[in-house]
Amino acid sequence: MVAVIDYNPMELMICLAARYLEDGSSVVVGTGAPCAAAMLSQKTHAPNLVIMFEAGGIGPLLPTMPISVGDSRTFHKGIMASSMLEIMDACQRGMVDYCFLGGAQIDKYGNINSTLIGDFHKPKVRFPGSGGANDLASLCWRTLVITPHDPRRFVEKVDFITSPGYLWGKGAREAVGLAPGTGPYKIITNLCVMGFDEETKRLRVETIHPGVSKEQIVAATGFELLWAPDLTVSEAPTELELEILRKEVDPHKYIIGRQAS
Amino acid sequence: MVAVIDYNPMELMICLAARYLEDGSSVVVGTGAPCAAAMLSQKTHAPNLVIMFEAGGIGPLLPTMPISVGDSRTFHKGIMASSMLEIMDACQRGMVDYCFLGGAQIDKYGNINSTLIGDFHKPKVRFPGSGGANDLASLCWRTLVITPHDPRRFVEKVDFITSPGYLWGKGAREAVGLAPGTGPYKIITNLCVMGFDEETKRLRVETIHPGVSKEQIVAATGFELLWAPDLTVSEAPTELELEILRKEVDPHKYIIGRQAS
Amino acid sequence: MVNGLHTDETVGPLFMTPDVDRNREFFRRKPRALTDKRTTVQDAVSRLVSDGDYIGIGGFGTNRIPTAILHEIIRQGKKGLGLSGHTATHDFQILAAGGAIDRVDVAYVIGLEARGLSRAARRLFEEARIQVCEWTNAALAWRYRAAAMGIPFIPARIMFGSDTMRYSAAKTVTCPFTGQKLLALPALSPDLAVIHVHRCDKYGNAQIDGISVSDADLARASKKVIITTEEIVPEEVIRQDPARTIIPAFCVDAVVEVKYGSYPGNMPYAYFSDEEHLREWLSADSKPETLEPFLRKYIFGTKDFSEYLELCGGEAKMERLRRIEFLEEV
Amino acid sequence: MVNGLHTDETVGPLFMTPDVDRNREFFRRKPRALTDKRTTVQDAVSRLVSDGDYIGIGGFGTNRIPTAILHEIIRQGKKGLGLSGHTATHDFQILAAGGAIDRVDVAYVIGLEARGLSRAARRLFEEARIQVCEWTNAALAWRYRAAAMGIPFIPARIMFGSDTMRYSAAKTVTCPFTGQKLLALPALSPDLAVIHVHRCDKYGNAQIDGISVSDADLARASKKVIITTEEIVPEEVIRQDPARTIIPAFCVDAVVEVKYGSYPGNMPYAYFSDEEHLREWLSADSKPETLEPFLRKYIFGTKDFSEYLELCGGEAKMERLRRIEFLEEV
Repeated sequence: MVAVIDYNPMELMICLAARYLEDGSSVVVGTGAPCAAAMLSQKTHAPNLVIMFEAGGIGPLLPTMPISVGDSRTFHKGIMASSMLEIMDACQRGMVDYCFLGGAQIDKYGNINSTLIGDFHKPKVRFPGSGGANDLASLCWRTLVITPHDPRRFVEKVDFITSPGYLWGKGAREAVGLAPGTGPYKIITNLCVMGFDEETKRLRVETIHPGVSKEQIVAATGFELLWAPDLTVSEAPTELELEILRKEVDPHKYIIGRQAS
Repeated sequence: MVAVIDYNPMELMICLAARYLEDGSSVVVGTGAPCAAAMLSQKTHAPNLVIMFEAGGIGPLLPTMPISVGDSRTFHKGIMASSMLEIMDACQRGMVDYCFLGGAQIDKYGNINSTLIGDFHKPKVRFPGSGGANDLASLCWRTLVITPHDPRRFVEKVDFITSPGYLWGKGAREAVGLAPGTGPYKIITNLCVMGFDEETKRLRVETIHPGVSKEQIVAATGFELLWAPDLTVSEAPTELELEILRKEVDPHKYIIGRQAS
Repeated sequence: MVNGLHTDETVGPLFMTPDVDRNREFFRRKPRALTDKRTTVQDAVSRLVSDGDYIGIGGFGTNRIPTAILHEIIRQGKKGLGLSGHTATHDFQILAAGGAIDRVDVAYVIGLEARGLSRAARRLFEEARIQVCEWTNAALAWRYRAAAMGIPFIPARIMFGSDTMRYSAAKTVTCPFTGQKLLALPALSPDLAVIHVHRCDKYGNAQIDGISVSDADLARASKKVIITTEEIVPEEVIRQDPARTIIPAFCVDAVVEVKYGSYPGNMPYAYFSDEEHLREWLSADSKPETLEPFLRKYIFGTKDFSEYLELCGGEAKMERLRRIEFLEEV
Repeated sequence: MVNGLHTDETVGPLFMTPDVDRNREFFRRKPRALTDKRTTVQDAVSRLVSDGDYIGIGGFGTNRIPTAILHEIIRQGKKGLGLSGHTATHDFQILAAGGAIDRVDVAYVIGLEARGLSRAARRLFEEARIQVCEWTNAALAWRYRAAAMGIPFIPARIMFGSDTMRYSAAKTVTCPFTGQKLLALPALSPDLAVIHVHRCDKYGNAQIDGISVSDADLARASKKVIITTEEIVPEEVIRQDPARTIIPAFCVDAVVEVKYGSYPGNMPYAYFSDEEHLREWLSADSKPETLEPFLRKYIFGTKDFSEYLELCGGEAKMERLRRIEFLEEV
């Protein structure tokens, strides 16, 4: 008998993301879902996850969700309250395993746009720009993305590559000069989890969330997806994960109270 | 009537050096005579001289003479206890006016050897090497030297250019890539003070110490010296300078008790 | 961008020259003496901010920001400023609202992180009223560092393959040891840096509690530096613990005591950000019709920062934000 | 060197590769977890120092040096070590006396600053028993910084025109913005760094009081790091004031509590250098005949650092050095 556990898509995404963070690894997070995922990870299987924030906070005992990547929560009782370059240098020398990105558009190679829609000199829509996203995507070993899944977001060609995914396919990152062995790792949406095909470096659906159909995913994606041969159903949050997420990580429902799409 | 004041050559050198440090300027000093000169300067005409040590001390209230460029005296009640690169970066971006160097050999262009005598691979005599000397000589605006004057030291050609003076003459520093406007400024010995001829960038005697003859200087120098047209006698230490030097700067006579040659 | 079409060519404008020899000449003349640099916000801005200057702001968007100076810049109607958009959030919002800036090196602007986007700031871009060069947070931080180090560029391994690089003014350089292609980031030496700190002495020797973000490098890279501080402390406090000094006085041109000076932003170990007031800003600047009266009320209608603070709730509000900072309240 | 003959060619050996991709692979596998890393001097040296390793020493010659580890390296008879001679004075003297090193990047070695020169150390050079590459203090410090930043080189404006450059392994590079010639300093990533600090927790999060010299960069640049510390403090002490952390635990491989660990060197705010004992060293190592019994007495004849300290005067001596440090005695 399996207990029926009620959870929302945001909770599922956070729980799935949390499981990818290995114990004893390091991760640069922002605010919101990535931070919740890292906190959940730390309170479940990865107590020795080192959480970093790009403004300088390292290893805080997070008392609550930060509202800014540089607010005082991000280094609350931390092991170090440092500087932006302390974090970026650590990423560049290879000591940071994971980072989380988001964006307005993402293409089939995991390239991400968080800069603008339309023409550079007079954009239809302007977004904040890279911030640290391009840095983290270039330098951390594995980039994770948590994002809503819809066809305006998953597009054949992004209007602007803010942060490099696999660019135009296998070998492209190395060809342009990016550090070997880096790149997007998993894209976690409200419909599925995608990885990357080893040969083509194209997005490939690996697990489909409970109750979601392949057709739904296809309809929500603006390009042709690949499908893993061993396609499975995403593992739902456990009762323990949900309890920790709801009671300890985000008791005020700042994140898990949001719409995931 | 002029009072006859008794002083030794080391005291004279320190007093002369001290006078070159302008109020409101910055200087990187080592231990010994340069540090004594900077302290004396601060206690006389240059209360706002910012004293720095290459290991990281900035603006200390020196309680006594440091024995090492990195000991705790060098940042005692300082305005900053920083790092070596804090100092070197400040030099490189142009914020440090003076530095003091010494060496085993010096040539007519002010090139200094503090590395070795003889062949590089099996030197006859090995010295400590550059330390920060080359850095300071390359980056600070004006390099001062306090040194004994003898023909083994003032040589036609140094065995090894540890720290660049004017290399082979006017324009040479810029030609090799050193920052414009930098270079040796005054060489203060136990016999005279030398500057550099504007056209040839060769050592030129500017003032001769009281009681010293031109012949003595010529005999103590291993190359042909230039002589300033307005050659004068070095101004002897004042009573006040000597009192401060002896009572406040170096009461234990660590430096002023030493032989100057 | 596909394989055959990939190029490392960049097309962004380089607003500030990385000519370190020119910087050296400037820094040569910058006074090193410990002189009393205390002044007022009004004087610091009128004396040290010129129309057309390129400015770097300390802190991180809504954290440890020099709000009083930013308000005064638009109150005095400074124009044509360039800005280093190194996670410039509320700071960018203020300067954009006041129409003070016409060019920006972008790493992160317009947004206030999780709080949403400033529509007034966004309009600058969408109406092409601002010259833009794209960078990243690390790129701008390393550009400060290069200037602080006195070198014209610093190599890095970011931005490759992206349009962020294409619309930047970076160039490539080859490592003479490994043969690797690296990104050369040009030194960035702003005309002026404005930085808010926890405490400093009257000379400008400054301490920052918690993260220093990029302010150590920014202060050293910039030609002029205005420090606002929660508190001016006796010189002895600095000399008691010189390892705490983040910015030495010889980098600093003006010191202004502004208690609560980071409001409505967070000041670590002192007060949290005022989310209510930041929401009011975001809501007001969504339309020119609401922005105008908002600015009139809070900026142009107030004489100085203390009047602004009073309007926002004064000491009672600050006490509440103090309690939030210390986790005594949510 | 005259005009016509000037060349930027360099002939020094590059002992350590600036291959940052190889470093990245190493750092990828380096554990980040906060685990208890406390151990003994003996274990740290036998486990983390291998014959042939290239080592960087923290502090500055006779200030805040990890004496216990240096003694143990020669006590365990480690051989063929390379050394970064970044103002290596008493540290170099110890390793040279023990015959542990066969190659050195020289900025400053042999000398003990104002105290004079170590003749035993000097003999290594004059008898050509050591491979040498010349640098400067800033060059080695910037080389650490490049490695800490994860870039294969950093540009600088030093060493030009000198034989220091000629006998280095630096190369030149052209600034793509200004066209200037710059010196490219290759990243230096020692196999091991050994650093003495004032306090750290059992994980290795370390604080240094006073100047940090180049230790922040050295710890980040090095593949392995041994920290010796005056005191191991509870984790809470670190977390209470995280801006004080100079070296984060994820850089550190071993933590050893060694009270008075910088003796006979100075430990700022704790004890001054023992000038008497340093003179004894300098006098003893002037001749092989006197060095041998000196080493037998102080190093090979002692089990560990505390026996050495006892021989040198123990607590009574340390009390005197404490009084000198605090200016209560000369």
